[in-house]
Amino acid sequence: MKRIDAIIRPEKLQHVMRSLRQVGVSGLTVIPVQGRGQQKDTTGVYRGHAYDINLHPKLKLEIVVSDDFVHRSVQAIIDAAQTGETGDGKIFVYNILEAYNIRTGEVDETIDELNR
Amino acid sequence: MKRIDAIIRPEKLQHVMRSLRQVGVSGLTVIPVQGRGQQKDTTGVYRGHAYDINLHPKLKLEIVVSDDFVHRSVQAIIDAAQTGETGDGKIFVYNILEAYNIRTGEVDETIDELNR
Amino acid sequence: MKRIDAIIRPEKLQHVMRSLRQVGVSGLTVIPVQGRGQQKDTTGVYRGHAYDINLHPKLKLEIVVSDDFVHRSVQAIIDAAQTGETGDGKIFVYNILEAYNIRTGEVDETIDELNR
Amino acid sequence: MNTTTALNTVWVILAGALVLFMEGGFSLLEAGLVRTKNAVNVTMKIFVDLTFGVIVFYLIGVHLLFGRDVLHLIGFWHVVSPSQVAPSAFTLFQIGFAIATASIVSGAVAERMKFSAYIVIVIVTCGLIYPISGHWIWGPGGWLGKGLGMEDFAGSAAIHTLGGFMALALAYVVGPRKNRFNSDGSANVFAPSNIPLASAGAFILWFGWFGFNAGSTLSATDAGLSSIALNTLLAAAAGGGSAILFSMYRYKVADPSMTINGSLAGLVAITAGCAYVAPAAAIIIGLVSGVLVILATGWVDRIMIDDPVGAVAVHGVNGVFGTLAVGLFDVHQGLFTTGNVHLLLVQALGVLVVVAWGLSTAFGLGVLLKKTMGIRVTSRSEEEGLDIVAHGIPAYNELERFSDPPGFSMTQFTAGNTEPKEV
Amino acid sequence: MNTTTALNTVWVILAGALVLFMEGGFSLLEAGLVRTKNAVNVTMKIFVDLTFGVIVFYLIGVHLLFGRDVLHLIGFWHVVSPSQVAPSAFTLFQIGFAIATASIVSGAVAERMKFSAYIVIVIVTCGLIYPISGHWIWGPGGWLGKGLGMEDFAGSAAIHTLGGFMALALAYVVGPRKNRFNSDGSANVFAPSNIPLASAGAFILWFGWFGFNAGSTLSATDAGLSSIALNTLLAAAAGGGSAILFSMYRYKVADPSMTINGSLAGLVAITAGCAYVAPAAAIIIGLVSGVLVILATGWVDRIMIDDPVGAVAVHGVNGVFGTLAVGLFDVHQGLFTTGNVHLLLVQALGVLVVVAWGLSTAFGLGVLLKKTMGIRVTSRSEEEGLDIVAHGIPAYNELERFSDPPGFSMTQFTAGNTEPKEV
Amino acid sequence: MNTTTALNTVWVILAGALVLFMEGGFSLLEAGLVRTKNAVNVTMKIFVDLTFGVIVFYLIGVHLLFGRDVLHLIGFWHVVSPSQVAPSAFTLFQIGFAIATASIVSGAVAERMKFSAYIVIVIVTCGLIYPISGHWIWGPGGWLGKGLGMEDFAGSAAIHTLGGFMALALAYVVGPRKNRFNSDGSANVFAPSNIPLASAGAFILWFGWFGFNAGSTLSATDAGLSSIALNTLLAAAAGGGSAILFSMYRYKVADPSMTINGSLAGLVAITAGCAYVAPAAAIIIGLVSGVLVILATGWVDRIMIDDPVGAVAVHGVNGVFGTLAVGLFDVHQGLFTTGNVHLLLVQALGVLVVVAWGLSTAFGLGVLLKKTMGIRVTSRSEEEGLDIVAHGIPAYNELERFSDPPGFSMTQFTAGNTEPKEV
Ligand SMILES: Nc1ncnc2c1ncn2[C@@H]1O[C@H](COP(=O)(O)OP(=O)(O)O)[C@@H](O)[C@H]1O
Ligand SMILES: Nc1ncnc2c1ncn2[C@@H]1O[C@H](COP(=O)(O)OP(=O)(O)O)[C@@H](O)[C@H]1O
Ligand SMILES: Nc1ncnc2c1ncn2[C@@H]1O[C@H](COP(=O)(O)OP(=O)(O)O)[C@@H](O)[C@H]1O
Repeated sequence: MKRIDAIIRPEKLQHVMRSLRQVGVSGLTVIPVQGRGQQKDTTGVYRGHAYDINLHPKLKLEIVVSDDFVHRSVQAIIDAAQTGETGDGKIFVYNILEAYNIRTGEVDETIDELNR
Repeated sequence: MKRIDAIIRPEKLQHVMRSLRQVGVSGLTVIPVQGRGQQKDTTGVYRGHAYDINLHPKLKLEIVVSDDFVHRSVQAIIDAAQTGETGDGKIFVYNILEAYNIRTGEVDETIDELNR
Repeated sequence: MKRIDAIIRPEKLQHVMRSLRQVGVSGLTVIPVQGRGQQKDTTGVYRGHAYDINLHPKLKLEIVVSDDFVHRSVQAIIDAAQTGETGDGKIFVYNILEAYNIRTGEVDETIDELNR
Repeated sequence: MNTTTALNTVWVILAGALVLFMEGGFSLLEAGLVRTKNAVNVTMKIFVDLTFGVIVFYLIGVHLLFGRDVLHLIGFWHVVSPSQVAPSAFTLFQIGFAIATASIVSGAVAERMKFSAYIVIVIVTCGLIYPISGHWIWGPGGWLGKGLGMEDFAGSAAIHTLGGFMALALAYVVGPRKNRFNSDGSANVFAPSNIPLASAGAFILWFGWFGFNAGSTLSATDAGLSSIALNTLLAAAAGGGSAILFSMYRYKVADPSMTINGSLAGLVAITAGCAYVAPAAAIIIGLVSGVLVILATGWVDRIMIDDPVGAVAVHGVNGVFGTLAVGLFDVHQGLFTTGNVHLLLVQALGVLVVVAWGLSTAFGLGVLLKKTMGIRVTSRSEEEGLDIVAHGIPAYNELERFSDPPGFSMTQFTAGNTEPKEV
Repeated sequence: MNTTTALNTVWVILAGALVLFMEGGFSLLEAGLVRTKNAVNVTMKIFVDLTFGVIVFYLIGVHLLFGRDVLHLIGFWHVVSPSQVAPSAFTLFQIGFAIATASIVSGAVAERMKFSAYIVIVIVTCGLIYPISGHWIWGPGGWLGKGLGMEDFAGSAAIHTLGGFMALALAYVVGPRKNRFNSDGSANVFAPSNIPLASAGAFILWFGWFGFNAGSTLSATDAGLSSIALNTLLAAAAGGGSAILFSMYRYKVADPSMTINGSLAGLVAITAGCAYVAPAAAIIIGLVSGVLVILATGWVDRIMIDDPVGAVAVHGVNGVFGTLAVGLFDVHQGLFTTGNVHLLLVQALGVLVVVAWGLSTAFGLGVLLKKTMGIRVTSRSEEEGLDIVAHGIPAYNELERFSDPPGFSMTQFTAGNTEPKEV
Repeated sequence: MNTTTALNTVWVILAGALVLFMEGGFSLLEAGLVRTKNAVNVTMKIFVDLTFGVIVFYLIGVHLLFGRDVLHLIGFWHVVSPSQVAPSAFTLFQIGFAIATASIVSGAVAERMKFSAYIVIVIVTCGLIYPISGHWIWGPGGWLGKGLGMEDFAGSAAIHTLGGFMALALAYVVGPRKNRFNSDGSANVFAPSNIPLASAGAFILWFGWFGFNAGSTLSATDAGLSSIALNTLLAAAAGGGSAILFSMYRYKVADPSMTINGSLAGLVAITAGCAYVAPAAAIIIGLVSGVLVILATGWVDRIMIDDPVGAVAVHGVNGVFGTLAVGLFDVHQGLFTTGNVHLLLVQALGVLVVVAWGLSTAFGLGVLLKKTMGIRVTSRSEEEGLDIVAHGIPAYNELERFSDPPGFSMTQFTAGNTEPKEV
């Protein structure tokens, strides 16, 4: 089982969710974040002072999937979230040691079993 | 050292914190998230349109513990957060490579040492 | 490639970002969190009841760097975020299996390549 | 229309508009003090007051209250309005008073009462409960006011005591919010969602109260008008001030919810006597009420009745105190000012009657609702929050989580194609 | 100054202040209903109404509207103000009306119009469009009002229908927000950012409306003043009430945005007739308008015009309905009350003229702006939100992300050293 | 009471209520402009004005200001109130003015002053500092007003200049917020927490200002009343408008905080002259003040005084400008209108006196407080935010983090069992 972290533009959320659902992934956790990467800073103004807006609002999606879902999930995210301009975001994949379903109290090896 | 991610119902926070404290775990980080899993979508209405509420408010707890605390912590969370209905949440366990305490600047192998 | 999670005091954000930039790290993701560790609880009062404020506002920084940037990044964070009082925060390092740039759709081994 | 009548009418219309604007104050105060997930619901309940409440009081309540007296107990049909002011101005002003009574209740039952049950409560309160006891105090020929000489200038008893004790009974019937009280009787803190909004509500209420009290002259040429307004201000200031000091002494911090409620308590307490007491007495009444509201909040907690906004402590307890205070400080017949105890006894009787009436009618109504349509949402709905359950939308939406892309899941409603909701 | 004139003047000044305070209501209502990233922008647009709009109407508009009549079509220079009130009070009151028209438009074009384009629209609306059609209805010698006897007491047609249909035309020209409509014509839900703020705005609007309608007497001695205020209250209550019931029937929940808009719809609809109809008629008008606003919101969606706050449904549709309703319910010449159809026909003609005038001028102005300075922000700016793009700061800042440490990145502006912005 | 006196009294009471409602505006404005962690604290400081300030001015201040004149320097005991209005109405109205002065100060020292020190400042301001200089300008026999003929109709000098320069001195004594200025003298941006709230505050202030200026006639039959109100509106509109244009020119965006402050600057600047200048002059005064407030904000930053809400620029600088502007534009004795320089010199002297009085008394008081009870919270408290430290609760609570389960950690307070807090 792996965890995929995808940092995307906020306005792409529903596209990404739909795209993921089409490859059979529906469980996920969404976190509003502020991020900084390649995207150019914008300049804000407040009371006569310019300031760098050096953090941009993004959404972070955490998606746990079985090993053989990783690549199609990553592809689904890229397909739905890409605009080609800086600020599109990044995807990182992590290993998971163990997983539990709180409702059933069970430990399982694949997220599908987990979702029973 | 391991990190436990627990996604729980918001109203269970204090129960889980107490339950964890009883097994000797008190450090943790809480993040408000929106999640989607087995829990049925609810239908909202706004200005004459129904919409799917396909993300539900949850809390994500990130808890770093020494290896031999992992299972009792997981059990403590399950005990306190379980209602038996969909939406109870999931627990994931990750490996940690290194850990530092900013205050002391030290690196350590167990979270207990870290908390000195 | 590694991911560094740093939990810091909110007021230290810009110092840490600057410090990181000086060691060549500029990409990062910031998440507002509530945390509990060594820091003493404060006591709040509301309508005649004292309550423990057992969670303190913190910021969590997630920073993905190439392997050889890990230690200087950790040091940079510690330098900028340390006050010496409880509540300064923790740093955890995780392993990353794969990384993608959504804009280019590419997978890469170092975050520098990723940022092209 | 002659100039004096015109002036009276304009005055009463403006005062009435101020009283109606107080609904906005109630809405903000309650939205700020409840938890985020119920902020829409409390606002919507104020809209129920301003819609159902207004119409019902206009069609029925005003006749029962100010209609021709029947047996000193109730009014019948033809509204007897004071001659110096246009009848429709009088009606408008009285509507504002009636719905204020309902709004007092709304806060105490927040976060767990069924929306439909609340609609019924508003209809019965504005249509029956308030007009009947109101007639006793203010109606032409009412047995307490006209009969015994009870003094309740702008309604510490008729509005606030009634609303406050109805709130107590209904909060009791509907039961406390989940997890509010522990098995050992101790209370948990449910943090208020938005204090700047709550205090904005308090400022609006304070502003509107000038209309509430000074407008109750129903005449601009009333020589007491301006000292009524001044007394109102002084009591509110004293109430807020003593609440700040007492909370700093007791809790080591200046508690904002207690400060807000202290000011409101001062306003409630001076409402009966604003036309009858001296400014110095207004200050004393205010000072006492600011302490009283803090003590009373503790009492209400201790009997394990859950009142999220403190309506019982503010309106109930200080309504009683304010009504009694007239018996103490009235410049002509007060105990402290003249040594005469008669008025105080009348006031005490009046308060007892109103408390009994409020508790019993609200309790009866609550139990009836519980047995029939149900008065409380399910435990699951309470956890989810009434905003989603009864109104379909959360109060605050930062995340654009509902903007579904083409063909995703959006369906236009047509009547009938949806599941019944618990409202 | 004699007492009667003084009273009239004080009344009109206070009513005018209430009307101007409605701008605060518009601001909160819109800030609450749009998405977070545009909440500052809608607020700033209200400031444009209160600044540019006020000055332009004072310098130009008021003369075109109330100046000496030329050919029953337009006013010229010398303002003819009613004799019973001070001229400057009259002017102040009329300024409030003019900018309300502009504020109606602001909501419908929210979240995507260029700020500079909006400034031009306000100037043209307050300086030309509104004064001209206003003259026809209210001007000395105007062909609709003085000529044909059209009745529009406080402006269901002159203000609300005009503003509502200008809003429709401009929302059409500027186009819907990105992703608001799907290719199959269905609409997506863009969740409102802050419902407690939106309802606070509604309460302020309701409060101000007492000044709007009752103040239109321009005389405190007008015998109808208080029944105008009462009609206003009853229609608003009925509108909100029927919207609550209809949304509970149709959507199984009591929809807060529809409840707010139902109350406002009742207020809009009674604005023309508040001085001419009986209280029972006011209630009926309100009840209809609460349903109408829900239906109309659906119609506007179906023709794929994107109106984030429902300005077209509230002001446009109910402005038309309210104007026609005078023809039905006028106590002296209404169809239902007297069987006489004449007034209804006049009202219908008046409404047609105003709708046509509003649609055509706004459409023309919109197209002109589109072709010259541009009327819509770039797609990128729309995604980022107008708060940052046009005003440099987000509405809500929880995170201290801008407090740069010494020497980090802060530069004091000096004129000229920055990139041009799209404003 | 005869109709004219009644009308005057009603007018002054309503105007007074509007002025007192401005406190709600101050509260929202400040809560919106400070950082989240201090939003409760600024609101609570407004409650201090409305409680301690009201009582102290009622008990002491009003006598020093309007009592029988002693040596043209101070009033003593018996309040001399204008004959045309009820004395208690006069007192109520004056209370609103006194606490407005204190509220001006509150914003400038936000986010770092000790709450208890602020209470003392309010007491001394309302009880001594303001009444004394106020007597010079407005008191019966005051040396500046009655003596030299200084014109300050509603208090550009007596209220705003005084409050603004007291704010400057106290902001200086208390020192800037941590990290606000860099070692090189440049300033950092501390983002405002909630702009829609801040602008709601501005709308309320604007609304209340009609009471502030037009109410200062203290008579409804004053022929100037309505043109005072119109001038007030025009100056505010012009101030906001020129701030929008100037900020668009200078910063390429329409800065919301500058727009808000521009409108308020227009209001401050017209306050002295609203009864003495022509509408065209009001527009000019407004236009200048909108630019002035932007420039002045920069000056204050450059001298490294930290004024989180811009009180010095809005009230101080524009109070001075507005007072001088009377000397320029007064229709009877202005330099530009009549070529006569006398009044301008008197105004300049008056302004100098008020600036010196405000700076010196506030500086002295600040230093005294610093040396005794302390004026500033600890660095740790400042970082944590005053909401938790001085009031025990954060402004916004989304997370249900305080709802402890049975027996967890909740303890009911009893007096004495807690640690002393820094308040
Ligand atoms: N090295 C990094 N570590 C953590 N998060 C990152 C890193 N680089 C980018 N991000 C996250 O991804 C987001 C988008 O990155 P950005 O570089 O702007 O996109 P793109 O690669 O398309 O230009 C950032 O706002 C940040 O949240
Ligand atoms: N595959 C997943 N990846 C990431 N988060 C998940 C996943 N599945 C569930 N979650 C998180 O767990 C929460 C609860 O899951 P849910 O399936 O509703 O609980 P239950 O298993 O008790 O029915 C979700 O709201 C989401 O935040
Ligand atoms: N065991 C842990 N697991 C997860 N997060 C932790 C843990 N311990 C501390 N933290 C996070 O670090 C923050 C600071 O920790 P704290 O112990 O107060 O700092 P310090 O070590 O400097 O005293 C906490 O608020 C919490 O967010």
